[in-house]
Amino acid sequence: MNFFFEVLITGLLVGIMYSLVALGFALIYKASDVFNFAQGDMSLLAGLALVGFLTIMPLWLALVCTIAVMTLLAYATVFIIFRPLVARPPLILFMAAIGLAFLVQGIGQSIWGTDAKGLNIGIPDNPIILGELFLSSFDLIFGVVAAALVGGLVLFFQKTRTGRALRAVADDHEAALSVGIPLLNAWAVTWVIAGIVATVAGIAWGSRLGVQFSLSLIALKALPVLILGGIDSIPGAILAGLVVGAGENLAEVFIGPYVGGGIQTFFPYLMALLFLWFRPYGMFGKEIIDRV
Amino acid sequence: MLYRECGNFKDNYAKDMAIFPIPLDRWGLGIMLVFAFLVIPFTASDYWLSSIMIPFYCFSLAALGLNFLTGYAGQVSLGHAAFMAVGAYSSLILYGRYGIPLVPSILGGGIVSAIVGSIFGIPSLRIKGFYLAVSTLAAQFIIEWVLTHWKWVSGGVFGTIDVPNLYIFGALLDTPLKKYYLVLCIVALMITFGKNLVRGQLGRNWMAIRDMDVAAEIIGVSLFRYKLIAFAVSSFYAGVAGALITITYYGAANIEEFNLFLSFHLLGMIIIGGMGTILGSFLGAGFMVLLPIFINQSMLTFMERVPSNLRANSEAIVFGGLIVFFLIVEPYGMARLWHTIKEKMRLWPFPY
Amino acid sequence: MSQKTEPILQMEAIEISFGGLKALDKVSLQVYPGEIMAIIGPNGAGKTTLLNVINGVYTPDNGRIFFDGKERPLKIKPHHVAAMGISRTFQNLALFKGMDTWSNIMVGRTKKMHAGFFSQGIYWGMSQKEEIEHREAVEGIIDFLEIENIRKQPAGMLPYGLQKRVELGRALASEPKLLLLDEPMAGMNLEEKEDIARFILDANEEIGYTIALIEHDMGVVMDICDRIVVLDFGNKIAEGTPDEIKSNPKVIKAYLGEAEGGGE
Amino acid sequence: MNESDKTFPHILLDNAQKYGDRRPAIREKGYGIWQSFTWQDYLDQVKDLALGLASLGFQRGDKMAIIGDNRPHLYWGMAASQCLGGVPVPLYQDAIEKELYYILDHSEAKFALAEDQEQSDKLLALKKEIPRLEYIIYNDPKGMRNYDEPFLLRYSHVQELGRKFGKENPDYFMNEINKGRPDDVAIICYTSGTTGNPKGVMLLQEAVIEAAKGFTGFDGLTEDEEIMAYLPMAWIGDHAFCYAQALVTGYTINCPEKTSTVVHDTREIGPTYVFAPPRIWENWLTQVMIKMEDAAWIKRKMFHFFMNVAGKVEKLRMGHASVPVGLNVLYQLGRFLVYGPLLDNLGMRRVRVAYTAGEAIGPELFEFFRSLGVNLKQLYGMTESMAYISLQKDGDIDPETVGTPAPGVDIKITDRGEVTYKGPGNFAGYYKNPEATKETLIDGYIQSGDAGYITERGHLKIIDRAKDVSKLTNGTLFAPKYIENKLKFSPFIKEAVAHGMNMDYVAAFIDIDYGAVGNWAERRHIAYTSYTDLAQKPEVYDLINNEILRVNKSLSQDNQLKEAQIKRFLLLHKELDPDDGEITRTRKVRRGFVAEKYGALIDALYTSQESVEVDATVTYEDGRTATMKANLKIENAENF
Repeated sequence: MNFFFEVLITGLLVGIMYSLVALGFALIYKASDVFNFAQGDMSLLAGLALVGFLTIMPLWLALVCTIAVMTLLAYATVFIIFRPLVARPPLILFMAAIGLAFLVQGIGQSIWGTDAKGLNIGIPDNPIILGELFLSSFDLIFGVVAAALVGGLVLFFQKTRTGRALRAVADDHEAALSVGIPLLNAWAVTWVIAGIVATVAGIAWGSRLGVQFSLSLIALKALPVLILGGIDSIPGAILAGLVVGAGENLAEVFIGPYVGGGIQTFFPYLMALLFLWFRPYGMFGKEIIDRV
Repeated sequence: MLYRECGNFKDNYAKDMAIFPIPLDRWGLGIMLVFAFLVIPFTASDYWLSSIMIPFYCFSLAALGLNFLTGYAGQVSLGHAAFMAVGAYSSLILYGRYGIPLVPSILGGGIVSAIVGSIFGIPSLRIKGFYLAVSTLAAQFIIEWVLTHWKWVSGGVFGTIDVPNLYIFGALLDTPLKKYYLVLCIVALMITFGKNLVRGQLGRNWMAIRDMDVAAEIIGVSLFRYKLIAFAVSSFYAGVAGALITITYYGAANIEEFNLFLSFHLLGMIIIGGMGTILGSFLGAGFMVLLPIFINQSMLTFMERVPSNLRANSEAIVFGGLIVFFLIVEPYGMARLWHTIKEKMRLWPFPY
Repeated sequence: MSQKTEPILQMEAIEISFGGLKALDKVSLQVYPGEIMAIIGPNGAGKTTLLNVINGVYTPDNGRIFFDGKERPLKIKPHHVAAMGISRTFQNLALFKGMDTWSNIMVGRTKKMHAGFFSQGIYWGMSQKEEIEHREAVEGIIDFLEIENIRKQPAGMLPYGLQKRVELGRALASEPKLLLLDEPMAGMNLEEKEDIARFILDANEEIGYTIALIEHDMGVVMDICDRIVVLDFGNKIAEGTPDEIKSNPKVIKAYLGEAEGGGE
Repeated sequence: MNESDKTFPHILLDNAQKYGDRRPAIREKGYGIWQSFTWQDYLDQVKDLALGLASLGFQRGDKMAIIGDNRPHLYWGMAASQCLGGVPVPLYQDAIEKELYYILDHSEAKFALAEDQEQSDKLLALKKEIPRLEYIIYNDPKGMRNYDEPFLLRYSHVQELGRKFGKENPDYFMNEINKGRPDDVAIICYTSGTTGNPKGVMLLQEAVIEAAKGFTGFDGLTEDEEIMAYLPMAWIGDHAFCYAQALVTGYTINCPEKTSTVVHDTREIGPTYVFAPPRIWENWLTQVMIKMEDAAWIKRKMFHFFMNVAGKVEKLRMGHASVPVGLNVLYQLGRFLVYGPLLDNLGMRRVRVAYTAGEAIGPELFEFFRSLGVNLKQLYGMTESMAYISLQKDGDIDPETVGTPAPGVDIKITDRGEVTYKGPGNFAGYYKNPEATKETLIDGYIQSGDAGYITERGHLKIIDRAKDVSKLTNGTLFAPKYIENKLKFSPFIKEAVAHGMNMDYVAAFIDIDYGAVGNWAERRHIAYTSYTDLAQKPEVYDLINNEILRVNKSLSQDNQLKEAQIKRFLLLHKELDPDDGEITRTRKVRRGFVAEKYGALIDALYTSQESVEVDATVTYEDGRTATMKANLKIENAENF
């Protein structure tokens, strides 16, 4: 039983990371209808940038510079790519995001190199014994950071003026325009926030796996999370992240051996698909009634 | 400018509804066919035949398959490379393990792929848009997993089946030229078949679903039926393409060749080439086959001092950049550009 | 308009609600063969919902629906309804924008086309014969609606009024037993309205179509319809000939607030 | 049967026998494709209709009015009435009721064949006043379901009756045809004339047939020709080219889907034989010019460059001079880049023979099409001569003349300078108007009313209507139409009326081309609200002034006419309109009427006033009239 809980909690901690990435997706989707396929590549870019900056400056400055890079990216993306695409069908925006993913990845790797790099920002990775459970301090710390970030974002959207304005844009583009919120600026701010989320995710995953190309693939992990949670739901993204993290870890450990292993790659998708069959719009997603 | 349409009138519907109602287009097509069947085989080197033309045809076919689904029927698929893989593996199993003749094996691979594709298309009846895109992504992962983890598939070695010696009607298919003709014939027939499909009622129903699915269903288009057909036809084309490229180019069915990035590349092909057109599938595939060659050549010859990082990533940058560029500037891709040029030529010297 | 004949469509006590809100409350109505019937009512009265129920887009919570003498299940796929012989146009433009005019209309004939998959792929035999046969029928509709000059133009590029007309053509193409028109004249100028009214009358009188339509322009409704059903807040408040409706106090009351506010 | 005893019904029988179902006689664009009718179909249709008419009581000598756009059914109606020894009377489809009334009443038509509801409505409105009109037959049933008049019959119903009648009387059709004689009246065409009521020109079978044979022999036309039937059926030109010559030669006529699709349909067919009055050629030119104005800068430059080349080459060709190699190379290049595609777009790439007639054509307009490579020629004809008087021979083209006398035609110029002629196509007289016949037909020669002379090359040159030609006070010859045609070459000028008879100088009214000038104005961001508003814009005046300078320059090069340059002009506040009686339906200016109606304006042109107020009445299409007030500017034009 202890083993089960260990697996579960490890899964949940990984799940928070998924939530983080999924949150980036959900934020941007809610604000601008873009299914941002480049979210993973943004994490990669952030990781690459941070590693690059760390070689020539202290950590705090490197973090500032990294966030500056992400901000630059956010504005460039919104004003160069998505401004001309306003009011195009969602499918087109989605494909543009795929193009963006290639661009971000290509440019990032062109500047900072393709080889895998270690990232150590000084967070200890010691085993912590809680009662009879063995957990990683690194996982726990990032779990806490991620949870704090999620909480912060929720507060930001609920309590601050900017946050409320962004929500207004998300709910109704036209109404937001009519009360004078510049749409593109609102989008850009959202992309910056998504960039910061991506940076945290990039640090977390980069510290673990090294900063390398495969970091961009964490986006793929986040997709089933989104489906489960509902693309446009922030609480959904958080909850589903936990479910997926726990579910895949449990499945790999308890089911994997019977079918040949390696099911972690697709088990979340299977979960998502099964779930979709019964709730086509996710746990918290808005159901769209076809109007004719 | 070159078009001469005066006097080209139709006095029955059969003529009016011919595939190429404009005489010059028929001539153009004829010249292309002569080129593909007679000129290229006897002028191109073996390298060109086997490393450029064959992949070009195969990717065109796969892109066309995806175009049926995405460009015509409006359903996204991010798992199309996996359907190619299904075709590749199953045709080799049919040919190598069960001794079924080559062409039926290739088509059989397509059929297996069509069945698998239809299964993964079932969610499209309930879900749309990104949800569907993600569920096709699931197809990619699940198929990859099955092909690498089920020993029965590869017969021992994980995830790889070698291509045996190929015989067609008793003759050994050994030279690039023979393989070229095999690919070209199958591709040409399937393109014709596909063109007829999309200009007929099936194609119209697909486009109706793409443009306004609720209205289409109320008008009488069964979404269930036509979406599934779209998945099946699309996967069939992908499967045949996967089988062809494996036996004539890769030399072994290997899941690595059919990874997620090929799925994205296929999507990129139809965006750059042109969604919802047959021509676009060719233009996009040609573009994607030639792009790396072009980039390598230009990097080598013109820019000796390009940093190695940029050299390694320029393909991704150009590819991503072009997808974005086309979506912004010409969402219907190169085929639309060609169409615009053609219209200009027809109206020449008038602007409209 | 012969009330004695069997109705082609009969709806009995249809109820449907969305999120607790009753969109239709025990609405019953009949459409008789050969008539033009109008469904009128203020915005939000449930008119389009009613059409969506007929089409099978919405499944009512309660009630019974009979079509062509047979009872029809409440939950049904819209394309099965189309196959029964009900066709429809839409309040907001719902053309297939990427296709040209004649292809749009051709889609309307989808239930009449049976060429198999392989026949279509080789475009030989049945498929070609069928394409030509149906093209002829579509050309008849194009001629009927006087849209010859836009035959091969992409539907999405057409002006609004013409798009509505093409949509009517698409609905006519299936040669329906019952034609539902959801605000066929919305947003049109006087001349365009007159054209559409003429086509509706022609379709009814010359070809013999049974038509049920939703329309806000009372002048047109009174002019061309045989019978009118009035909905208000999901309830049927009146039914009768144009003259009866004009003098019905309930209708006047339902419309008064609106009329003062400048109508729709 | 002797060739010369044949009538059109006989020729139709011959064609049906010769070509049967193998060759198309008529195509009609309908339902998206060209519906073809073979010669056998032609005969079958005519037979059923004729027998149907017979069953309704159509007698020899009865008249049948025919009104509508060019439709196979209406051509069949002509043939059917001729089969029964009757006389078709084609009417202008855009004629208003008053005009129709006169002709229906005067011609004593017993039957009327109408294309559709629109035309039927006009006839129905007149039916009460014209009791002699017994039956109205309509072809297109659209919108006709609520008409229950017993005398209103559907075309197909009449044919139904005909089939029944034919079964009962199997020999009737052939017997009636064989009763036909070459000296039967084949058709009565009403000429609109610039003065007075229309006159019914009676043309006999032999005249129409001989004239048609003259034409087709002259140009070596064959059964392979394709021609567009798009000009009013009431016009003699259409009857000559789309009925008479088509039957005599056996070539195919093509009816466009609608008036609005003529351009497109012409491009599809690619006729080999084209016939159009100058205003149509002008329209085509205007279309070319407008579109080229909108083209990209480089295309425009290229176009003008190559048109310049073509103009030079055409001048040399017309003068039978050899073209220098360099110029020829350029011309061939131009053919690939400009002329070929242009002709293809206009639907004229396959044209072998093209004619302009009905009016004098501006030399620049004429040369424009010739330089593109269209074998455009002038012909001079009148309704009274079955459009057959003089023609230009291939290789003997002079833009200023109308060619040499047609085979079998004798032309004499009277002392007063009036053209008179005698030929195979000459008419038999005006219907019920012996006085007019006597005035026109003197000793077998028709008095054309045109002033002209024979040039040293033997060509006939028409100057103007005899009664319009006059002198300025300084003695210079003043031929208004000559000047007007030069003006009308401009794409911006639709109509012009030149004044100068017994005056000190020439002055002109100009009607701008609303489409072309409107387009021009839009591209320059000049806002305008209406025709009147646009016409009075200073920029438009400048534009037209430039065009007038061009004309003046051209006039200054002619010794006889150089004193007749335009000194003053104004832009009219409205388009001259046949509905207002200012021009005829064939768009000839009715000078007397205009002079009377706009007397004040003309007076103002001969003062130094800078503007003049006008109070004009316009007739709307529905017959209502309204009065408008406008202030028209008068400008001076430079002379050379």
